[in-house]
Amino acid sequence: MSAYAMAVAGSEPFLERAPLLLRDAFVQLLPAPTQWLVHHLITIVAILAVFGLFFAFTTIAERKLLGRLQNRRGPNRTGVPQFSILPWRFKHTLFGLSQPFADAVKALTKEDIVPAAADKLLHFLAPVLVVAFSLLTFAVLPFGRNLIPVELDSALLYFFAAGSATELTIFMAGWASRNKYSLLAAMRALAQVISYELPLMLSVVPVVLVAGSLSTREIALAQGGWTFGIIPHWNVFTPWGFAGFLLFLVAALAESNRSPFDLPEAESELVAGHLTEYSGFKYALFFMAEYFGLTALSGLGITIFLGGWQAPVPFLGFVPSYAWFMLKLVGMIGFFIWVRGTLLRLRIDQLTRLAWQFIVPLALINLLNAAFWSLTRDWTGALQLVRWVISAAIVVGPFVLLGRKLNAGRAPRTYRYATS
Amino acid sequence: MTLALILLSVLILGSAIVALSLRNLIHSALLLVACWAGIAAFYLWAGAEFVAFAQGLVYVGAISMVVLFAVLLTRQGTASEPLGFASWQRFILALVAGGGVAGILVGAVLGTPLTVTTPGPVPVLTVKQIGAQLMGPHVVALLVVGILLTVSLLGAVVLAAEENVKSPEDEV
Amino acid sequence: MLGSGILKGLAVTAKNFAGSFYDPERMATVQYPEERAPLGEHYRSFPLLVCENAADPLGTLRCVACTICEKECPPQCIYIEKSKDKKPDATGKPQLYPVIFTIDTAVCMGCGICAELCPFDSIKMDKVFEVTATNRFTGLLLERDQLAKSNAYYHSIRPAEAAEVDARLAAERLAAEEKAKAAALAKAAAAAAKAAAAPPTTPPSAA
Amino acid sequence: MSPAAPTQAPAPFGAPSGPTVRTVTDAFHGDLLEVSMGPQHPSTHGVFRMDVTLDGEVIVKLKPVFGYLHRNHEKIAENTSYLASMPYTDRLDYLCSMSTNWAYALAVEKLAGQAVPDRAQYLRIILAELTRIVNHACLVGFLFNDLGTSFTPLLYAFREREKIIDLFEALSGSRMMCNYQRFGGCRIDPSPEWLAAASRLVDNFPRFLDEYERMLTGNEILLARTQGVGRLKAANAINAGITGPVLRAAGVNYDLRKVDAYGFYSRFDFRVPLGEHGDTYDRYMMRILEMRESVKILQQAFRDLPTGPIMDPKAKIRGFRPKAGEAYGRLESPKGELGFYLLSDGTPNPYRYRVRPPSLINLTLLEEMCLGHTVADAVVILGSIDIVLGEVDR
Repeated sequence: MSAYAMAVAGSEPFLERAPLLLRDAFVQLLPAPTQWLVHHLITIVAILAVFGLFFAFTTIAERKLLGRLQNRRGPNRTGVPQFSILPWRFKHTLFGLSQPFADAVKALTKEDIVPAAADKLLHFLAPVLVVAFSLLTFAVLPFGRNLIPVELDSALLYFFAAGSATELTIFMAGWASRNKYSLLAAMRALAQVISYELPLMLSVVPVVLVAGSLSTREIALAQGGWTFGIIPHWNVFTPWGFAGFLLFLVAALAESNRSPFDLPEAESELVAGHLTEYSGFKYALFFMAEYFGLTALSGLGITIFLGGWQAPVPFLGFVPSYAWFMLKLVGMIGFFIWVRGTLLRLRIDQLTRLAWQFIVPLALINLLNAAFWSLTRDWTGALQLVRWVISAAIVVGPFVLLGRKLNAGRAPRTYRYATS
Repeated sequence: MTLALILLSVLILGSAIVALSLRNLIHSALLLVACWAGIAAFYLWAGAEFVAFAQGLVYVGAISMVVLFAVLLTRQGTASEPLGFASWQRFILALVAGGGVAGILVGAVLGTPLTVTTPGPVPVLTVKQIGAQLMGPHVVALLVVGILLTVSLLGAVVLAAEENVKSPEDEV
Repeated sequence: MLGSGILKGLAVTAKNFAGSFYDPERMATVQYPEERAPLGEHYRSFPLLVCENAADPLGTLRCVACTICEKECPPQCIYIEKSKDKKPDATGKPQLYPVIFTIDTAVCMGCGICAELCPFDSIKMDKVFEVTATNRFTGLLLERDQLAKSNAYYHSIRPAEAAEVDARLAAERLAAEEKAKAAALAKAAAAAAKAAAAPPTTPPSAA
Repeated sequence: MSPAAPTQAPAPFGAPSGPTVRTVTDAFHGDLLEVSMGPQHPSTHGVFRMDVTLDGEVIVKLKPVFGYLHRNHEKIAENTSYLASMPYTDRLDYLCSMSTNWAYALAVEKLAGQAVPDRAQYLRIILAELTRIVNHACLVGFLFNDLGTSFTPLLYAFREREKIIDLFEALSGSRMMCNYQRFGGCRIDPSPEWLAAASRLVDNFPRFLDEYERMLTGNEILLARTQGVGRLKAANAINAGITGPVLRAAGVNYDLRKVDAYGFYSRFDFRVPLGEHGDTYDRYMMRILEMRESVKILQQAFRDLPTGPIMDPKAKIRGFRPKAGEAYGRLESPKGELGFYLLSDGTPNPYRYRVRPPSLINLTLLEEMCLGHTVADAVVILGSIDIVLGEVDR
């Protein structure tokens, strides 16, 4: 934590400072030479614990939410067993909330099968590295006003650098399995990352342009304040920000291999893609990494478009910033689950076509839009309205045109009938 | 700090050497990625944060994918087939090319006046300053690089678009 | 515009999500071991053999070992051995009975053709579907005593059909009794006629 | 795996014929990849296998391999009585046992010259059309699963299917293995409550279809994934003997309900939807539109259902022995023309028993439909043909 952050922290409500105070209190107990190490270790442990649990409950939330979307109940049986260590006889299914722990036990006790023909080393390294890389991205996310694990000047660059390595591990998994489905998945993963790394970054660049910084902290801070006291100054509430957010959502879905872009895993085509030859805990690790990646990307989206840890309305400012962040995170994840429950999978050529013919051009246009927005910062009054209209027109026009071109020749059809 | 530098050098050099000596192309490519990652870590060690992340993003994240893609797409037969000795001509050409690059590098390294003084506090270079430098004094270089990359991209597009097989979806 | 179809889809799934909390039309799931969906009148699982008396199931089987079911069973899962002696059946007629009657429920496909073809209303379809066994050979091979279920049980699972069967059997029994009575009467009449034809010194006796 | 393999591969379907011009990019073509998709594969709808040869992800060769579920159905039927084959026909197309039962009963009735009472004819049409709805709802759901949805459309379809299946269970005693039709009628007379419930369900069904279509028919991803994919030309379809919605999607007006007018179908007013392009989208829409027409038929059937016996009193259940002769009974099953050919020599068992399974015959042009498309499309095309392996392999 920087000195600046500590200085600001002094004037804030107790709840806002609580995590830092807790950490500092613990660090003070230890001898001075080890303090810096423990300081960082606590941060790491805190992230691992919080997001490990968050992952666990994301899996159950995904299953229950998908269940509800599909008019099922989802897992609702796993609870506290009757022969628990609890002193009183307590048995409850707890709405199935302990399902992830049962799953973890199951994954741990399952046989770990490595195909005889597999490249043993890479087959082992892939799940390990995928989790490691996906965890790295958490380092620069501002979880709260004062909660940034590492403050970097070029945090966004770091985020993408760490995040892009996960596809490499998917390639490793797919190639090392010596399975044809896995190999196809590896190729798909590569094609996908080549196509979507660029749109993802391009969708973020406008924010960098307007905020004038690559630091996640600065970007989050720049979105503070409210218009008329109710509309927050979040980037998503500007035409370029809204367009950028949508592009970011699509690119983030693709980057984290979520439906409708879950091509490497494509269970209906490639059995389980790069995961075909994985079982037991290694499989669980991939799963974990997928959710970590999704969480991190959601966190990034929140930071750069949804105001980061800022409260949406002024009178709710007393709620600690990290609570807002987590709330938004839950919302984002919920949205991703909702999308997964609705959409179909694209084909690989359509996926790349969507990236290069639609998202990249739109992102570039949106960059221009953001430039326009930051140049017209001092337009007020009626000019403000003009600014809005022009900015909206800059994105909507190309969107309609490119969309029409992308979807050319395809429309719902009408059919004729024979009556005899 | 020195220990870190030694570890990094071992990682970089070791992975590079092993990458050269391995017969399995995919393993070599992955080790090359490890080498690049090591270089990125070295930049970080040297305090060049921005360059380090750019290195990571471009090399580890993107170029490695292209290399792997190329290996997968053009691989003929099994990967572990050692290349036989083809001809003296090739041998000499390889020697000339390798020697040339090595010579330039060695010359550059030896030609650089390395002052062995303890530096003062390193000024923290922000991204903003780097940006100002790029868009200010070095704007011509940046533009040239941009044009070069654009031209190569266009060339790739032309190359890829040459094969214009009608897919069954287009015919009505 | 691009994306409108996707948005419509999202709206529909959202509607279903909300509907799953209050609309039983959407959330049709039954929480099985605690709640059970009612089984229909005609539901069928595996065959059973109806017996008249629950206290003596093997003695009062309706089955007369005619082996129609054994022959007609599509997967050939029934095995019957006839008895050497005869016992009176439901209608009082002396009939054979099965010494061995086994159904291999591992083979049985529950089609109900045996029950449909049985002329003696003996083999019927049960409604138990929670069948498990720890041994797949002996555990699933049901013997006579496992198959025999009382008529009362049959009434409890298929009231309408059982009532119909009972009525039919009762009618048959009645008819048989009538017939027996008629035969007895006829015999008596014949005897009486004989007696009348004989010298009157012999006292008339009941036949 | 030789470097020359790409040039030996057959040209993709639809590729311009004539001398191939080698371009720069030919140098980038790698080896062909042979993948055996199945018999254990999530999207082959059972134990079906596609031996595909891939150039990248594009299919250059596809060989359907089946027979993993062969159960000797026809030979078993030749060794059991006519009635004992009835429950086995349930297992042919296990999603549509009511239709399959009827097809078999139709053949036997033709063989034995057996009449069927009016009420039974109406019941058969009601059950066959309900079966069509069940089958098409399932198919559409599975098709979307092949297209990569996370089970949502499938479970919506199953939710509705479940209601119909429950009706089948209440009527015949079993959800899928109904074993309901008999030679000369039906087995169980439905109660008035059953008819009321079924009628209510049918009246509500269009609401579900509307919602389903709103969710998916206009979806841009669906359009991109299915329009122009797996195109089947009408002439080829006719040559291959393809029937059912797959044929009608190619624009050929051939529906046995109209052509043969078996049962009482001539008394009903319904239309046959026809496609134009013969692609996967048309095949999907054929199913949706046919479900809507089925609802119309069902509403008419519930309105006009006569009272009376459900079984011809002259029909023999025990000791059924048709005279020597032969008969071919066919009907429009949800998957296409389902026919049973029977040859009787006067014994209780058929001398020859043969099934004409629509699933198998519709499968024959799978390669033609798939060539030039990707693996992902092959799965979808297979899904849109609508096969049930029980019927393919018998």
